[in-house]
Amino acid sequence: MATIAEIDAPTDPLEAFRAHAREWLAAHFPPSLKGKDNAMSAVEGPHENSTEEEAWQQAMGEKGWGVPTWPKEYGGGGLSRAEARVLQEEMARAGAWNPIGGMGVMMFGPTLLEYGSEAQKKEHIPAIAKGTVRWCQGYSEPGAGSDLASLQCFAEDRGDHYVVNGQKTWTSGGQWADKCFMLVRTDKTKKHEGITFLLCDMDTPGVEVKPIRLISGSSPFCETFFTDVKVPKANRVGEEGQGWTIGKRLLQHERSSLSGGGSTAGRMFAGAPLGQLAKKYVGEDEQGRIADADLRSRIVRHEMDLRAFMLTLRRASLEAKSNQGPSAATSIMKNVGARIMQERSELLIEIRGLAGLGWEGEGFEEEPLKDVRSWLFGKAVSIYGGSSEIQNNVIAKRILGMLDHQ
Amino acid sequence: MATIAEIDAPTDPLEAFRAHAREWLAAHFPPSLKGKDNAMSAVEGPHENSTEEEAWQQAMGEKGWGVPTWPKEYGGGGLSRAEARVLQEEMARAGAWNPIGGMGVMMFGPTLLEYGSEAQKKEHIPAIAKGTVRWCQGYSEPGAGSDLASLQCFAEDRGDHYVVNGQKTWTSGGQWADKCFMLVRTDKTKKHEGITFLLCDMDTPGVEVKPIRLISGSSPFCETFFTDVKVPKANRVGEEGQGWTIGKRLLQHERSSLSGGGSTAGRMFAGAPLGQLAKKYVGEDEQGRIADADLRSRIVRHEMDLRAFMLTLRRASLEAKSNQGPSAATSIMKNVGARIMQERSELLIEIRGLAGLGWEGEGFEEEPLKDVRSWLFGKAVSIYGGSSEIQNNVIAKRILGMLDHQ
Amino acid sequence: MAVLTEEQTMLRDMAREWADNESPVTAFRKMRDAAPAEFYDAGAWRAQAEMGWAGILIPEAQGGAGMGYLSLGLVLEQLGRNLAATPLAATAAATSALILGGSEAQQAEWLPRIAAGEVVAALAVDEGPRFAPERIETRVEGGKLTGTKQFVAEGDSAQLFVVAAMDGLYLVSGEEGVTRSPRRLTDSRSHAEVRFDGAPAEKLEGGADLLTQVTDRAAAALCAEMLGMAEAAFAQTNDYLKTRVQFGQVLASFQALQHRMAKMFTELELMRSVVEGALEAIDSGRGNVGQDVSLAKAVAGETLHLVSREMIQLHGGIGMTDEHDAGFYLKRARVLEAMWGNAAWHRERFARLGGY
Amino acid sequence: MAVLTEEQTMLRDMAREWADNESPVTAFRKMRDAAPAEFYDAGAWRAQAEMGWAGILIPEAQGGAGMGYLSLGLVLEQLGRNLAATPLAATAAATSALILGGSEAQQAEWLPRIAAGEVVAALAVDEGPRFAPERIETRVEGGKLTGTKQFVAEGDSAQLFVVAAMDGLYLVSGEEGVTRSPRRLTDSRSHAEVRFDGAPAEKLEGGADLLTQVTDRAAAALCAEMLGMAEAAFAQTNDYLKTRVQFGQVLASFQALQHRMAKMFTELELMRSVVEGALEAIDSGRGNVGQDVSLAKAVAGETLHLVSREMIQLHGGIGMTDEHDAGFYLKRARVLEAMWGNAAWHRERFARLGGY
Repeated sequence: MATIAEIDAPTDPLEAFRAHAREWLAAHFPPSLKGKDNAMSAVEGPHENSTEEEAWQQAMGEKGWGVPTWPKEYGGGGLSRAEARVLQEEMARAGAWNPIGGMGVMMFGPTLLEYGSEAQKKEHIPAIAKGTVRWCQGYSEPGAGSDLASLQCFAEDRGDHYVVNGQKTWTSGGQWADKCFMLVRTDKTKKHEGITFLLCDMDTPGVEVKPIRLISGSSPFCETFFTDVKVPKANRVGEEGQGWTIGKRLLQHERSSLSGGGSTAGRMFAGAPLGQLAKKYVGEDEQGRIADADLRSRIVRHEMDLRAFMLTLRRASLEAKSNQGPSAATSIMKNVGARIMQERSELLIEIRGLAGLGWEGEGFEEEPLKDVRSWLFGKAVSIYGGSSEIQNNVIAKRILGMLDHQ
Repeated sequence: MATIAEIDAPTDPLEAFRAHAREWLAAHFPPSLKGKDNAMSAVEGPHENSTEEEAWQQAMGEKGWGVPTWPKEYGGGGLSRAEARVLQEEMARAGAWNPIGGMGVMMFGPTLLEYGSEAQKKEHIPAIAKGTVRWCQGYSEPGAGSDLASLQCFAEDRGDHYVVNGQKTWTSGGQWADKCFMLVRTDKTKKHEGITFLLCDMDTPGVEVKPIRLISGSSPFCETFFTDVKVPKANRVGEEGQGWTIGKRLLQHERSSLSGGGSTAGRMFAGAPLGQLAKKYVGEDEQGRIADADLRSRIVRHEMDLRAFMLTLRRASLEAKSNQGPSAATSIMKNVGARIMQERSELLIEIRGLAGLGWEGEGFEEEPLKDVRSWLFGKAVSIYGGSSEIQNNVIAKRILGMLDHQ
Repeated sequence: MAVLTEEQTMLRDMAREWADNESPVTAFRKMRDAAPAEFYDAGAWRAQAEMGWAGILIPEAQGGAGMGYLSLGLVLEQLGRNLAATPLAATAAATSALILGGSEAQQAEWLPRIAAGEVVAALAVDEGPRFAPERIETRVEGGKLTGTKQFVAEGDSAQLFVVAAMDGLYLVSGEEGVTRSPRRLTDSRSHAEVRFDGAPAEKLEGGADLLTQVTDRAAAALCAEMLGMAEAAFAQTNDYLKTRVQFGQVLASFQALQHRMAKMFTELELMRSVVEGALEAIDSGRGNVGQDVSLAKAVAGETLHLVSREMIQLHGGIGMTDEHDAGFYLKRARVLEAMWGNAAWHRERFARLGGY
Repeated sequence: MAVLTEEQTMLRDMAREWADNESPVTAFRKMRDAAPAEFYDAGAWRAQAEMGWAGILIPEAQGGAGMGYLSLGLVLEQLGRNLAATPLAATAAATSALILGGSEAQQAEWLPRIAAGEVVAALAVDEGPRFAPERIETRVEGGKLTGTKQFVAEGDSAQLFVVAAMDGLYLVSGEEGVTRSPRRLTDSRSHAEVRFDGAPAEKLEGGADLLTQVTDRAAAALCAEMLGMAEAAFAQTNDYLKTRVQFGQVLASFQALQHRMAKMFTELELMRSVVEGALEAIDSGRGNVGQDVSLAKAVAGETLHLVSREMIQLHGGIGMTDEHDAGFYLKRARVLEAMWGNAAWHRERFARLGGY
């Protein structure tokens, strides 16, 4: 299977920038960190950085290359898309990875750059670019999942501040976060127009988090309780009642990151190729094929699906760049990405037989134990960030123009 | 693959009846007619009977065994279910088939036995039992397909008769039928309660039929136009406004026959087993398996699905007999039957490559040409008699209790 | 539901009542959290033995009920619904071997004790993580059995092992030469590596055929448990859809979900037919038992897979939490799918037996 | 939609406009009902030749446009939408062979005439009803070719055949030793058995590799036609759902249908990516062309199969009538699925090339 990098063979002549990037990476990326990128950190929570990891994060943070296309004035890299692409290629070549990540980078930052006041941008963006402040998302509530706009968490106007009361759930990384961007209700008489977008320090009195244990055994999400929490009005993004618009825009960033554009997809499908693994566990037939013909045919179908998905990612990105207007292909990314990731996990489990279902303790290799947890955690991918059902509604209505009963 | 007969190995000790049936069949069924049953007659229309076929139909008609469980007083066989089962077994053993069929037997007869007046039963049932009168169904209209109750064909009350105006479509065998049972509107102010069940002679002035050519090339259905057609009130089954109840009951008979209970299923899946055919067209590998592993695995899945379906038919029939109450399994029969029949057709087409797609003319064997027409005609099975979508609605609502938006 | 005798109907109703009242899913959760050394619910097992379920397959002469596999399946189905964690299925699998291949003396020694619930028995076949009855290297020399068996269900506490060796099945009892190492799988049930190092062993009569007959019976019994799990997972999902409100409407009222549920229901009905069909084929000895069992295990694996996946998806976030039961069904489902041949293995066998 | 050059955009727009205005599905219906001996729409073919489409692949020096496969695909996609019945795809397949393996003299003789639309060419490979390039028995001795080819597209009227023999590809022109028998398939297009009995033949350079390259190009071109068909079938179905009222609501408002359409749309987007990917791979020569073509043909076959089935089902009764166009898409779909390797064949090839 070709990797994204192979499919996207470089076509760009930005050779000067390339040389600079290569040189800088050689000087700053510690070779000992090659392949040490922890794709599971979103699930398992942050780990203690080693000195080298610390130094790498600091270097990238100062250079602004963790968020390569963000404006320089707020601590971003200020690169063009073409340059960012070259940087990505050079990082891949050096085995380097981006130490700056999380919800601040993927979702909140781009949204604040678009909707935030100058003061808010100056305050928050540089810290995100450096990776020194962690953000979490206060969106869902127990009664408001797919129907997010029915949220009830209430912010009462008290002049220069709001007092927030209510409960959020599925707050990703709430227990590790410094700050929270959240949707609250400021008007109970309107559904969508009664929602406002606020920023809240997690150490404000009255904020309590309770981690939620998942079926995978990890607790990357929390229930978050707000009891008479004071939030200054300076921490409101946009106007009162504009929260739904801003919040939806942020979800678009979430979806495009969940669909696994670029390196995320590469990482998602890293590890031993399925074919090799299957031959190890079920053997080869006289022609060197995976011995179990039924399993083989399903692995091949999956690999074909994966390659079709990667070609679609590439097509969507080329189309976006070519000013043909937004590509309809982007609307299918999240569902296809989720389907492929989940199928891959199921195949990994199946190939190894009962050795692929180890939970803990003696008798299992490290890789299968990790894959079991990822398999279980991965069931969330088709639920959060707009479930597959919601995505299908969106495709049917926005793209295909199929309207509900009138 | 076991046949229905094998799965349902005889368990009944009605040996006296069995001996009688065997003797009678030996005396009346001309061995030259073995296997001459024309399963396609519904599609291709009636053919000219040979002298032997004529004799066989007459013998069965007089004996009443074409409708074995119908009451003797109306020309039926008067057999118990157990006896009918034995008869079916003995007919299968003798290679005999039932020459009495059509909509009169499958749908209209059972409904009239339930809802008809004594005079109506006396008039119509014996002719159906003898196979001398052909019935067609006047239900669907251009604007009323899945939403049948929105039908508009209007019957105006004129004292001792109605005057019918309107159009029906999908009148099966309308061009060959002697009589039509139909749903008409007698009250425009009510939807379901405004419908009435009438019987109409097809040679009444004002009735015109126009065959509809299907994608399979055949024309087993018609558009039927009614212009000032007089129908005596004696030809109304049940009360005015009771048509929807009666009409739905009739559809249940249709569905159970479409789901292919008993011999229908056997016939549906007759012909060369797929495995053999595939070996003929794609060859065998060194282990004697179908050489194309991908095709083989799909054939095997299909055969497993078919066997699961047949085991379900058997279970439903045993459950129905055992007074455990109606089996939920019957609700899935039509959709599963349609899926399997259509899949089988697609596989037949695929196995033979381009030789499986012959339309007419030189260069093709007879069997593949027939299979192409059946493949195309078979697409209707998931549409008529309550489409698969309607069946899924029914399962969700009636069995699973999932109600629509309130 | 198959057509049952009066005795079978009573057995099923009793099992259902017991499972619902005495062994709801909370009992499984408790067992999981307590993590006892035997990895099963000892109290529940005692109760089952008292009700005579350990002896369902065992002839009356040896203290059992002499009923058969459909009856065993009726009970396992009810247990599967609530994930009741007892060694009933494993013990029954080993019991099948004794009934089919045991000498009179062997049967007299073990069957009454099994029927009384005094002995947990286990069937030890595989030497790797995937079902592969043709790859057995365990040997017996001079009555001493040597080999290592992987993922033996109830291997943590079984007092009697039915062990597959190259030349047939053997009984191993007692601790001499037996070493057990627990293997914790996602289902929190007992699976162990069992090493036999010159363990005293007694042969059962029969060769490869016996092994096939026994694993077919073991697989068919699991199918019944899987049927119960699938039905319960489906029913809970259906109930949830009727209560969860989004966009001002219960989820059950959304047609896209209605059709998904209708299709799943359709698959469940087919699953019931093939599972009951396999159990009845074993009881009657009619037809091709191997093909019927392979049909059942393949369909059961796929359908339970579908239903357990959809249970999570249709519950949304709440189904992802450990607090909810959905994860239990998912995690147990994959283990049962893999045991005694997964769907792919059984499709291949069905194909071979059918001459495809 | 792939990123196009200005020239390609113009070509596509022109093709689309022509297909919509000059060659709607009614034109195909007319051709079918008239059933001309050549089994294609001669007027449409002349028009296409005048627009230069017969020469899209042919170098400018030989009177063509020198554009490539993505460009050819753009045109075939538009023709596929409306089922335009001309020998463009078959002629292009044969042209590929001339470009890849023709001597200067051969190219000089044929390419200008093909580009001018004066010659219909056909690629004759299979000797049985299924694609099997490894099973060729056609022989050439002393410049005379003997063998029987089945289901040769446009074989009814082709003046030039590219014929696969055991040792490579040959050109056969003229009628000497050539016998054609029409084979009417469901798609009402030209397919013929062509018997060569000592027909004078000229060899092209290259062996089995050349055959593979040529059939890959033929398959990729069909994929583009299939893409157009699938998109049109989908769009027509979507339009129909918005107008057909049942239960007082348009069908498009039923969520179960919305989700089905959304999933089909998803498959269509993937189909577009793989089809364009294969055409681009051929043009650039980068990557594994064989694997990309097999991916495209397999996905195209499955997706068009799905869409053409759903087109009938979602149209309900009206889609079953010959009067409606849905049947045309279904009947042509199966023929294209089977040509140059069906989905199963290409999945197997993808697997072999990938080392599975």
